[in-house]
Amino acid sequence: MSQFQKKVELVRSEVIARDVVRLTFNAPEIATVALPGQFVMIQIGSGQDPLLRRPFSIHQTASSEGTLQILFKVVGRGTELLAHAKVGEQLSLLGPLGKGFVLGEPGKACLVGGGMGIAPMLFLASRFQQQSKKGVVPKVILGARNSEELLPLIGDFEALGLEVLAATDDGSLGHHGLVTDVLKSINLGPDFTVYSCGPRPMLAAIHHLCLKENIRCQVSVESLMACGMGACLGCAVPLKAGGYAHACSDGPVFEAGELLWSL
Amino acid sequence: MSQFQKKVELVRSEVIARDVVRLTFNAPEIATVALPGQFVMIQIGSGQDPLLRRPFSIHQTASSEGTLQILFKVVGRGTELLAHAKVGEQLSLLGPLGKGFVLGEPGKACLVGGGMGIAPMLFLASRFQQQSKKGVVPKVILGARNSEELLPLIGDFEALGLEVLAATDDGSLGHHGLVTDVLKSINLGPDFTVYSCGPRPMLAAIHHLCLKENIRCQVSVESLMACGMGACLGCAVPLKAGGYAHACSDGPVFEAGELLWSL
Amino acid sequence: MEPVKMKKDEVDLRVTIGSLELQNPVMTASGTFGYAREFEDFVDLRRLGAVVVKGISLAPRAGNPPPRIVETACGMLNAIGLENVGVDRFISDKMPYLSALGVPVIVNILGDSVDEYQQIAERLAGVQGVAAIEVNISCPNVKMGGVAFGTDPKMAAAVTTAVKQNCQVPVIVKLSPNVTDVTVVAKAVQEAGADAVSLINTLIGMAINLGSRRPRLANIIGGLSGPAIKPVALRMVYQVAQVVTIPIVGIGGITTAEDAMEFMLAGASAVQVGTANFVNPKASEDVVDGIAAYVREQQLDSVRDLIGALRVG
Amino acid sequence: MEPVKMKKDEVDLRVTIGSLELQNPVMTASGTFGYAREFEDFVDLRRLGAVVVKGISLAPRAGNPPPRIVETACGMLNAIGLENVGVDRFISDKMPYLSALGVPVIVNILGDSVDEYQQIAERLAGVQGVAAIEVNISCPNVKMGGVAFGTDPKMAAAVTTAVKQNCQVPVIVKLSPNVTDVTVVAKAVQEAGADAVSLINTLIGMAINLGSRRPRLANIIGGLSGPAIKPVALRMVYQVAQVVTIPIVGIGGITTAEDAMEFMLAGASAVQVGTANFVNPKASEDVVDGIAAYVREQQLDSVRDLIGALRVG
Ligand SMILES: Cc1cc2nc3c(=O)[nH]c(=O)nc-3n(C[C@H](O)[C@H](O)[C@H](O)COP(=O)(O)OP(=O)(O)OC[C@H]3O[C@@H](n4cnc5c(N)ncnc54)[C@H](O)[C@@H]3O)c2cc1C
Ligand SMILES: Cc1cc2nc3c(=O)[nH]c(=O)nc-3n(C[C@H](O)[C@H](O)[C@H](O)COP(=O)(O)OP(=O)(O)OC[C@H]3O[C@@H](n4cnc5c(N)ncnc54)[C@H](O)[C@@H]3O)c2cc1C
Ligand SMILES: Cc1cc2nc3c(=O)[nH]c(=O)nc-3n(C[C@H](O)[C@H](O)[C@H](O)COP(=O)(O)O)c2cc1C
Ligand SMILES: Cc1cc2nc3c(=O)[nH]c(=O)nc-3n(C[C@H](O)[C@H](O)[C@H](O)COP(=O)(O)O)c2cc1C
Ligand code: FES
Ligand code: FES
Repeated sequence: MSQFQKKVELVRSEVIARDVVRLTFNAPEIATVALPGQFVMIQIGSGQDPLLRRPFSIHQTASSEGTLQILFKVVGRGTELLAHAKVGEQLSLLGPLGKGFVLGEPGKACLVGGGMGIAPMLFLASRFQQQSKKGVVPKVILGARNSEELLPLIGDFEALGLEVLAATDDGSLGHHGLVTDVLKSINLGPDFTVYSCGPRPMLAAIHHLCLKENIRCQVSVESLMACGMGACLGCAVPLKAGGYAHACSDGPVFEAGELLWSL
Repeated sequence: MSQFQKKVELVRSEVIARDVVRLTFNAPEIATVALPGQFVMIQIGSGQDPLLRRPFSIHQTASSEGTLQILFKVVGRGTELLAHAKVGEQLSLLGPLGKGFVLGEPGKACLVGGGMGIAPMLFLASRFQQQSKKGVVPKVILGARNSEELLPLIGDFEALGLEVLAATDDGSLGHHGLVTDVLKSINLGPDFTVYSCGPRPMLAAIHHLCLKENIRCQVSVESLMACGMGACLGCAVPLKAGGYAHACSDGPVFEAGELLWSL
Repeated sequence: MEPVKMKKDEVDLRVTIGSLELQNPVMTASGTFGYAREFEDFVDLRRLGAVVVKGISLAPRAGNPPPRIVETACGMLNAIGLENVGVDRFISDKMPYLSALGVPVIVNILGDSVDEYQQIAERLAGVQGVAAIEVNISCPNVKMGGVAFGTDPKMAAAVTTAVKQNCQVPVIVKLSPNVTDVTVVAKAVQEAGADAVSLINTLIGMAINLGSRRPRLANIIGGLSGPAIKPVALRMVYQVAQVVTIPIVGIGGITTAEDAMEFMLAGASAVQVGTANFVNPKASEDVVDGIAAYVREQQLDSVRDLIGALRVG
Repeated sequence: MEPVKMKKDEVDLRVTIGSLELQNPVMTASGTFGYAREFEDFVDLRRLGAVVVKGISLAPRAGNPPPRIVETACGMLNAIGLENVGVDRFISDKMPYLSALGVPVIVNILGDSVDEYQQIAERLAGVQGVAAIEVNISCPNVKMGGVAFGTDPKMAAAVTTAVKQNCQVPVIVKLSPNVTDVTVVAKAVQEAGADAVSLINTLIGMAINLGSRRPRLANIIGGLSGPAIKPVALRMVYQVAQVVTIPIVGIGGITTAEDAMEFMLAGASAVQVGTANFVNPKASEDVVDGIAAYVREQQLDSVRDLIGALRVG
């Protein structure tokens, strides 16, 4: 048994920035077995509208406390309702779902998160940090629209002892521009792996950069999902070799080179 | 303008007995113009499920404070959700709707409420009490399953200076049996009017009793409703003369003799 | 329509349905807005594109016994049984108020036979304020064994022709969704002279009470409406838009301006707000406001830019 | 079915579909339960009445480009495009796990021509563990201009005959709701030898993104499922129950045991849980539990007492 459907208690709700919320659940079963890059599906509301669960990357776990966090942006009705969930409420979580990142050597890892793509990166960073020997830690590049959105999250990475290279659209923090600019500037060696999550155009740019520099690249992609467990075949992701993979069960993390990027 | 659709604040929520809840709204527009026997329709939840508003008799108003109360029993999904509405929440109320009771002389009135049919009786009683001269007040008969349900409500009538004759199914308070037994026992004169609300079998029994004793009888009836304002024609109530009236706009209060009782 | 000059800051929401010009594309759906007066406390009725009244038959009808309605998931079933005051009392009692409103009044009509449709159309001919007739062909044809007119293209065409011959105002034929191919009926009524089609009427549905083991409607079956049916309605509007040249009025689960504009993208020139009126009696006016705001924000020349503007492929 | 003695305290939930005996009336709907294994962490699969697997075609199919699904009011649209591994890989890769489960496995099949249906049935003949075949006739008949088999009684009958001739196990024909009169197709497939009918498949629907002015599905149209369609499904099951003598499997928006039993009252001998599996992966087992609890509480001799037990009039 590695996947669970559980009613779990919301134990903390934090507004991180405007329209960005972090929820902490007491979900020991899921938290204990979860891997970075995996996700949960959360049932919203009590009625049949909205009908489907909403998928969220696992942002962080504290196995000792049995807690699990998600970090999300309010973009529609489901996330709006979730943002207003009250501490103490019981929500139904399904997870952990999907295949996560394949972790290589911490010293040869570069994590790139953009926008809400930062969510799974914290969990990934903390696993790397746990595995790292002699203080060799991965590089971390985070991008967002502005410092307001980015600053609170950078703190979490720094708390792990990781240095963060920042990029913002408005230049209010770090590099004024894209995370890809930063990635280009730091010149990773060919034995590095880039682990990335963010909007599709960002992932495409990173993929092309890595391709050119012959660097391995894993990306976590999004897709509309109904079941989250490989049953509905709704979450098709076009493959370079033709046909489709399923984001929920074959992914959401893929080797960037396996996917079809020019749609 | 005599009907309003307003987002109003829930200012108090009281559990009166098991599964019986009283909500107080700050709804000055509606409260000011409401008449006893009229009702409001309340939108439940934020989504489209449940879709339709739910109708509730106006239980009491305090025009000076601009508040309006409803009293209801949890019988399904809508009332369940409403019972869990939080103080401070904004709910959409539509009202006042329908035609209320036609008030005669306070001293010649007998109010009979059974179960949640008690809800509109308190509002009616307080209007009678306001109109009464020289302390001549209406008679009040209230029935419920047991004393637990009835006791808290009796207090409200007594606070108006009205004496309540009680009947309970289990005999735990007042007469052990039906409100009709009590009504029969008190021997109203022919110039009395009975004002009644409650389950259909109770109303039918009261109607027949009044018919026999030649007493005028007004009843407030229930029906499934979609619009509450005479537009959908969903709330048909069969008439003695043939055809249908509409509970929401022709009623919910009718002269008992106009309705068809043997369905 | 040749747009005349608009006032500054005003957005152009005008659309046409045949020869009928509407100030905006938002109508109320038949049977969900009574005879409009019921909504006067909630809606500035003069702001609507048109008012479509409850279906009118030749003789008054009492309708079905209760229960007549039941809520379903994101929808409702109704089996009102076409209760109405009949065409004569409609003209004498309801039309004076309606025609004084100054918005186009569209009269929804229904019958059990082609002859009945024709007679109602005759009675309505020349009645002050009647801007168009909407022909509800979802009723059973009692002369032809009770099969609904709307499910047989030939019968649908026959009703259309009969009404059209007795009518100076535009005739909108309201299509039933309970058919294998709605485009066949749409084409048939267009050929028979319909000035426009409106769709969809309700889907036939049923609800059961497990406790009593009885149908929840006295009539056993009823018509499903509300947000639940919107995807089916949108699909049918889109399909019909591919095959007819007459205007389409989109109906089915429209609750917000966004919903309404989606129907326009699919090919509707106008829309009707139905079940939503029960939940929010101001829904129709809210939809007008929402469309106006969108047209302004997006700086469209006219709301007509949306009609059929769906990008496919 | 001749009920054998039950263990004390056990309730009798057994039903039969043709010659197939089920321990209870609860199946999973094709396309909503994968190949069952996906649900093994959530459902005690052996407790189900039967497992119906994702539709299988002769050759593997890649399916439609994304987006393939979209949520609607109390429902969802899907345009998966019948992605599947093909009958050969289904037999070699999926059947071993399925047949080891010890519950009846019903294989849902689909094709573009009568010939294709027939060939799939031939390949499945004699495969260990295949308890029945469910024929999905909602697919377009490519040889006949793309009209769905399920909308034409003659084509539906032809498919039924072809499958039936190549099949030892019961054949369940799955009906499309996108027809004027579902009873006509039901009668046609009964006459052609179907052992049972299942209904309904999805209603055809559409969703539009106002912002992008594009359909929300790459395929433009898709199939509507979920609670939204339950009233339509219940009505069609009831209608079909009035005209056929073969068992009916009820499908459409079933989420709870109450839903399932309403379908049984309407005339279904068994039911399928579909979209609900996505929201609650344990839904199918919960429905079994709920039915058992009801049968016990109401002290019914058997769940079969519910079949067609609706009180009308
Ligand atoms: C594996 C996975 C992990 C995710 N992790 C996160 C996360 O950690 N933080 C976060 O903020 N978001 C995450 N998302 C996206 C998140 O699921 C959507 O933002 C959410 O479902 C939107 O729900 P809604 O009801 O608010 O929006 P809706 O009202 O349903 O839609 C609003 C907008 O969001 C888009 N959207 C809806 N559902 C999805 C979806 N499943 N995937 C992508 N876009 C969608 C719609 O197309 C629409 O444009 C993830 C998605 C996937 C597939
Ligand atoms: C004019 C009027 C005034 C009312 N006043 C009160 C009141 O003061 N206090 C109170 O407790 N209840 C009152 N009711 C009944 C109340 O509206 C219903 O109990 C409520 O709508 C049930 O909603 P639900 O979602 O909880 O139940 P559902 O889940 O919708 O249904 C549960 C049960 O309640 C029945 N029911 C549902 N809607 C109605 C309805 N509109 N009328 C009657 N029965 C219904 C159903 O048939 C079902 O058996 C009134 C009804 C009307 C028409
Ligand atoms: C209570 C009710 C009564 C209706 N009566 C009529 C009618 O008399 N004539 C008609 O053509 N359509 C009638 N309809 C159908 C509506 O006009 C509309 O086509 C349908 O409800 C779908 O739209 P909606 O989902 O917005 O409600 C009625 C619908 C409802 C809910
Ligand atoms: C994602 C998805 C895929 C489906 N695939 C199939 C299929 O392959 N074959 C089939 O006959 N029905 C298929 N269906 C239809 C379902 O089996 C069922 O008939 C329909 O969804 C209605 O039931 P529901 O409302 O409980 O989901 C599919 C439905 C969904 C939602
Ligand atoms: S979301 Fe259902 S298969 Fe991926
Ligand atoms: S509830 Fe709509 S007319 Fe009475």
